[in-house]
Amino acid sequence: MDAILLQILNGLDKGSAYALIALGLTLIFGTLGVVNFAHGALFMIGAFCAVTVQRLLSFSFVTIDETKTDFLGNPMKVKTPYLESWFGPELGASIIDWSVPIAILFCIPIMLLVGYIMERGLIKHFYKRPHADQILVTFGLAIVLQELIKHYYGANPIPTPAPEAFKGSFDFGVLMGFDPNAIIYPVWRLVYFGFSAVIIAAVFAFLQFTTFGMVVRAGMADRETVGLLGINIDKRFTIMFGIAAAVAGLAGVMYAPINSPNYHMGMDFLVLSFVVVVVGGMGSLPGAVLAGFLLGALESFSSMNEVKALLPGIDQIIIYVVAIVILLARPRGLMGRKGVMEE
Amino acid sequence: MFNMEKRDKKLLIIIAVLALLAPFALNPFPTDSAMAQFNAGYPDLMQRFVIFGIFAIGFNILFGLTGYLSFGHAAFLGVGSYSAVWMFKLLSMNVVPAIFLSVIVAGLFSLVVGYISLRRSGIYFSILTLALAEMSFRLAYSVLTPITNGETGLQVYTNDPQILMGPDSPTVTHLFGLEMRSSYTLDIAGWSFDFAVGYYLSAIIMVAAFYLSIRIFRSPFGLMLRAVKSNQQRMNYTGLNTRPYALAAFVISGMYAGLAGGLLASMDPLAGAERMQWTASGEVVLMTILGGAGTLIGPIVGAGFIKYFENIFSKINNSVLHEWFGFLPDGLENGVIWVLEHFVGSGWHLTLGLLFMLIVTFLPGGLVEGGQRIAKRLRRKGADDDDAPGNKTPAE
Amino acid sequence: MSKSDVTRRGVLKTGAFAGTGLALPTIFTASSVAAYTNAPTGGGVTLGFNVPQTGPYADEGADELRAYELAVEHLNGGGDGGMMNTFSSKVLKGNGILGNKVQYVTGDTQTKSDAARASAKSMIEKDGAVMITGGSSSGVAIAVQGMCQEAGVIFMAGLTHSNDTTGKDKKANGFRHFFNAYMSAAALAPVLEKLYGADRKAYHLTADYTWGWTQEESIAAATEAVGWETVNKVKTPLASTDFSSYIAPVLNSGADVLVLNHYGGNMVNSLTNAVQFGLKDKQVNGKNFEIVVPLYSRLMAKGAGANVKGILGSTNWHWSLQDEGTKAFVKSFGTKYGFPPSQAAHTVYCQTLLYADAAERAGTFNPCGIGEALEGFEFDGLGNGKTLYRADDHQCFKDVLVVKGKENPTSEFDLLEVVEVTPAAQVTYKPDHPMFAGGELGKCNPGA
Amino acid sequence: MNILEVKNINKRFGGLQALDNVNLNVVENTVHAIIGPNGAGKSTLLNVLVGKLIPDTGSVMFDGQSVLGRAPYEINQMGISRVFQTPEIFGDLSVLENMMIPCFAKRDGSFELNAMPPISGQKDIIERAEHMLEDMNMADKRHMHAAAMSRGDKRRLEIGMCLSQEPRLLLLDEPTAGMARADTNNTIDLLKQIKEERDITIAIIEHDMHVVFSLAERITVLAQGTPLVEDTPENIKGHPKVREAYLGETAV
Repeated sequence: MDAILLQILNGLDKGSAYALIALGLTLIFGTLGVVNFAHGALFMIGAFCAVTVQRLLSFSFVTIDETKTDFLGNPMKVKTPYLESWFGPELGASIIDWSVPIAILFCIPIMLLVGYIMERGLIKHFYKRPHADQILVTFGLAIVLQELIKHYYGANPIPTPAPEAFKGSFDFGVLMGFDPNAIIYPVWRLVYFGFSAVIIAAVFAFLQFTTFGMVVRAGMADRETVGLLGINIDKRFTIMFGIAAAVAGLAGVMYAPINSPNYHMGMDFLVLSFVVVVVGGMGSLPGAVLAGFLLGALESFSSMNEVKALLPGIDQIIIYVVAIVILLARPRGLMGRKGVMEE
Repeated sequence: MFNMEKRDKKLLIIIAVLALLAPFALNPFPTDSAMAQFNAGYPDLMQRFVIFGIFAIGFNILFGLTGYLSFGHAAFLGVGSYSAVWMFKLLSMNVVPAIFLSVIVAGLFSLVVGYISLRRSGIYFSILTLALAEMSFRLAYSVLTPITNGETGLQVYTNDPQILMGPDSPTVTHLFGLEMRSSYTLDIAGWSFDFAVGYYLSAIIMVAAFYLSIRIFRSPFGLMLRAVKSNQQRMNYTGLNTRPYALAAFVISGMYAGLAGGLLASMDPLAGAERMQWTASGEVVLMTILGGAGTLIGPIVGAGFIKYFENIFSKINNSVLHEWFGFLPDGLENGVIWVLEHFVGSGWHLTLGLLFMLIVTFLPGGLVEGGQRIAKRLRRKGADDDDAPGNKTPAE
Repeated sequence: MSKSDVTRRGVLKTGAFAGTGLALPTIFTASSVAAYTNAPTGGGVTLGFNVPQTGPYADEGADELRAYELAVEHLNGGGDGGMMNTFSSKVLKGNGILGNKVQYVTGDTQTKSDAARASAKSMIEKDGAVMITGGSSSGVAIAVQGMCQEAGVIFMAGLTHSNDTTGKDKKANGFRHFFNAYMSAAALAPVLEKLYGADRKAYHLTADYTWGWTQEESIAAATEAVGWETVNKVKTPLASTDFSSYIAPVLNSGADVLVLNHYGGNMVNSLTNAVQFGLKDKQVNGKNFEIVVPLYSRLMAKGAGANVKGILGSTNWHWSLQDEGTKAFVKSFGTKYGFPPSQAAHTVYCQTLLYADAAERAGTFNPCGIGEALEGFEFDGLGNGKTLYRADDHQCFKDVLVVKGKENPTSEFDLLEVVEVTPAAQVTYKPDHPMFAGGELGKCNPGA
Repeated sequence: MNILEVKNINKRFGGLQALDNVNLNVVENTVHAIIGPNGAGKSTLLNVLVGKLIPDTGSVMFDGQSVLGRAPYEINQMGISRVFQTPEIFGDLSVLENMMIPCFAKRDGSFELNAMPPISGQKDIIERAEHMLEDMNMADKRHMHAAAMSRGDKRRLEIGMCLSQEPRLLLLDEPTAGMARADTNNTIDLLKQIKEERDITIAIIEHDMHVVFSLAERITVLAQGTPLVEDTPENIKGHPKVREAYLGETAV
């Protein structure tokens, strides 16, 4: 029982990352009709926002400490972050400690800008082009983005820990009457889940309750008609692209403490996020979110030892098995609309 | 002869001549010159050019003609390689049974995958193929290790049964005694040219595969495949069952992939699971789109383009750059090298990514269409052409 | 890339080639009668450095490349000579190898067997490399080693830790300086017993591919031998980026030690996840919960950040050792590049020197001669103490370092501290040990 | 003799009774029009006939054989061809190639792996296709990209493609919808000519009364999913029920 509860938590947590990425992907696809293979790269850039903020905050000046030696036997160069000298070591260190939450604020304008540049500079030329061309150009862009990141940050993962206050884990088991340690879950992952829920809710609310959102939703359903109404839908779509990029970036920035960011993390998520979107049904926002959580949960359950004993290797392929079963049972995924991306 | 139209015959002859003379054509620079770095005329890379050419030609029969975008074709190539290596392990190092089995097994596997995937179309089809292929890769890497030798890759060991192996049989892959790796080197002045048995076997098979693909393109079946791409609704209401057409194209292209896999293993008897990964499937998609999907020659061009970058640009390192630009004043030299090192050596991915973007943005239709456009412009400059505007045949 | 000789290519002649009917003048040069593949004819000899430049191990590959460049510089008489000065064999004079200036070509393995073999092949076929070296994973090492055996060149393995490289997949033309999974386990187990006691219950998470399995098999056997109980062995998919669902059940399984048989990105993530779950701070069975990472590397430790603190593992070499060889190497590497070398850099530097030395001693680049010179070769002064290149399987036997994540690092490189240097005798096994059984070295292949 | 017999067809979509006990007989070698206001169930009926929809109850017999449960391509092979409201042609292919495809379908059936012989060797097919293009007055456009033609030409090509299969029953779904007057008249003339030259039954669904009364020999009026009357054009014109159904809204 406790094991199952644990995997439910895991499923929610994994699912929230999948859902966030898939949500952005679907927004772009639904509004612009563009298959964006660079979406994983946006997620990765988000995570590197956290890395960058951490580096900026710990920007240091160098003093020579004659009492110590470095690995070559020369006097040790000691780096002291400017923040620590400005605000005192305690406050300075805690500001650096909070770099990931600070990066969230920093990330939103950056991602909006990245999204804007991408859409205006490149993607808009591909609205009328075949999906294959869109795939090729966005895939090329994804490679370029990740190679640039690799060039400046290296290929190794870069640790970006969560603030001290969010470290460690929370014992649910005790609350529910289990033994201590039966159901523990890391605090930051719970924060991630809550944060995702808020973002997803915000995106839905934005589309549901604002005029802007209504127009975009109408445009997703029937672009031409909305265009005929004399509404400048293109401008709104540009903004939507920025929002989708921001959602991916936020998913990335919050993910940084969970797994140290590296330059290829976007590609690792790319295939998976497409599977999520398609299982959810092309063009369906609720479908993407639902599929994200569903696949996250199933992936977690399949990694339980009891399940693996029964079906060896099932955790390797569960996502794909589920995708195949759902697509065969439901032609357009869970909630897909007819005629979207079926040609 | 060959039962083909004149322009197709011309194309086939060009390809055959190019394949024959590739050892010269790909080694244009003297071995000692600084440009020798760009020579691609060594057996392994030439073999890769033609083998991946076969893979892409086959993929184009599916994607270029029917429009079904498979993201799982590398699985068939991988299965072909595994079958071939198993033949080496069980029978002997002769490549004939290996290639034969690889085509058969890949055909059967693609029949199963195609049968399942073709129940859906569009991106749903793509994801189904992707899922099935990625499953194959992951299982091959882990649970199926007894069959695939997992991470290490399937290879031939001296204690394998090899029941047809005589005491004098070659221990390397061969065609009835003709070893794949044997080669002649021809040195003329500063130039050096390699002629390898393995390359010529692959090249002959590639030319044959290309010939077959021309025949398919020009056949009623090829017309039906293009009709599938154009309008399935009309197909159905014209009394034509689209499913078996698409499935046949899928299986044929799967067999091409198996052939390529079998040949890869024949040139180098090791089959690694990465051959089946989605990135490998993506690579053949990129080759085809980059060269020009639906054109006869495009896939070969695209395959050559990507393999060239992978093998030539990745080997240009800093010391090579320093040698090239050593004549510049130091500051300038370092500046130039600082810029260039982003794009070569470990930066070759960046170059490839940029080229993808540039080509697809400025040459929609791929390299072949780009070439055609340039050719047309040159011709138009010469004299006004008599090309009637409607005289365009779609699948050239 | 300009190279001085024209006909480096070993021409593999069978005489059976009769296909093209060339009527061109065929000018065959001396190399067609050479005794082995890519025999150098001019004043230079070409080595092939085949390392991952793209993909997750690119940083490790870059560090290897730095070490190779340094080794070439030293061999050609440049720089301060590095470990050439401390090496027990004194035949290297800084005038290249056998009087041939050392040149090199580089390639990208992409950490894929196929790409690695393609890259190595191009070095052999196009650039005339007489030796291939490098790699940062066992699958690649084994694939390239097999190819070098067929092509008739020497393969000096880089970072490869699987038992199979010198076990069931060993080859006469292949040599490994790096240690292996068995040695890691043999070195770790006594230290684990000493620090954590004999009454422990271990839970294994293992990357689901060949290296992971040999690592798991080795460490489980070694820890069981000191009295530990193995509670569970769980395979994790290679492509995993998030290990939470594998780590979540650990605490409740009754185990009090978690062994992470992961490497690279897998290890960084699984360790980070384990620490997130608070495993390091928990008490189970009345004991502190412990995490063990059998194969450590400093680059990985850097990726995992503060999470490595206090966590035990093993490594082939570490820059903080205080022997003369290590000091010389760290000095020349650090002076050139500004940071200390990684264990990957160290092993490939050693391999290059060992190859050059063997060629000098054998008086030839013929792989068979080099093989003979390396087999049973005993040396010292390369940072690992007295070392033996065993003839039976071409594996180096030397001391193994047990290391721990440092609690208070003084710099960004100072992440690990050496807990114990396990002497070579303790990690030596018989050549026919069951974990290494199944393969044969075969005969050395000189190619032509 | 009836070539098409539709008996007691019912089809519900959720709460909507799209077809309510429809009976319809089409006599061989006549032009039979099905008319009715929007939402009368005309398209649903058509989709039942061609196999796209399966009715809840009832039977559809074509030349004595049931068509129900068969796939569209099978029904087409039985001899029913369909012309769509917006012309469905192979836009990426040349006009001649468009015309060859139904010829192949007629000769080789629903699937034939004819992958080796070149098309240029299929003299019978080419001849037939060329002949049909001439019949349609499109021979000069044979090398044109089909998608580049005018809507009228596309319609003409589509009808030609259907005819080249020599169907026994030709179904037309509002063939002049969205057409200019001149194009509409051309299409009427074309259909008249077809009727004169061939032994063919035509069933036509149409909105435009001008087209209907120019062509039809029998007319069925459909309203709210059920046939109101079936009669000759002359009788239909003055029929009060039809007026009610059609003009009801304005008459009130």
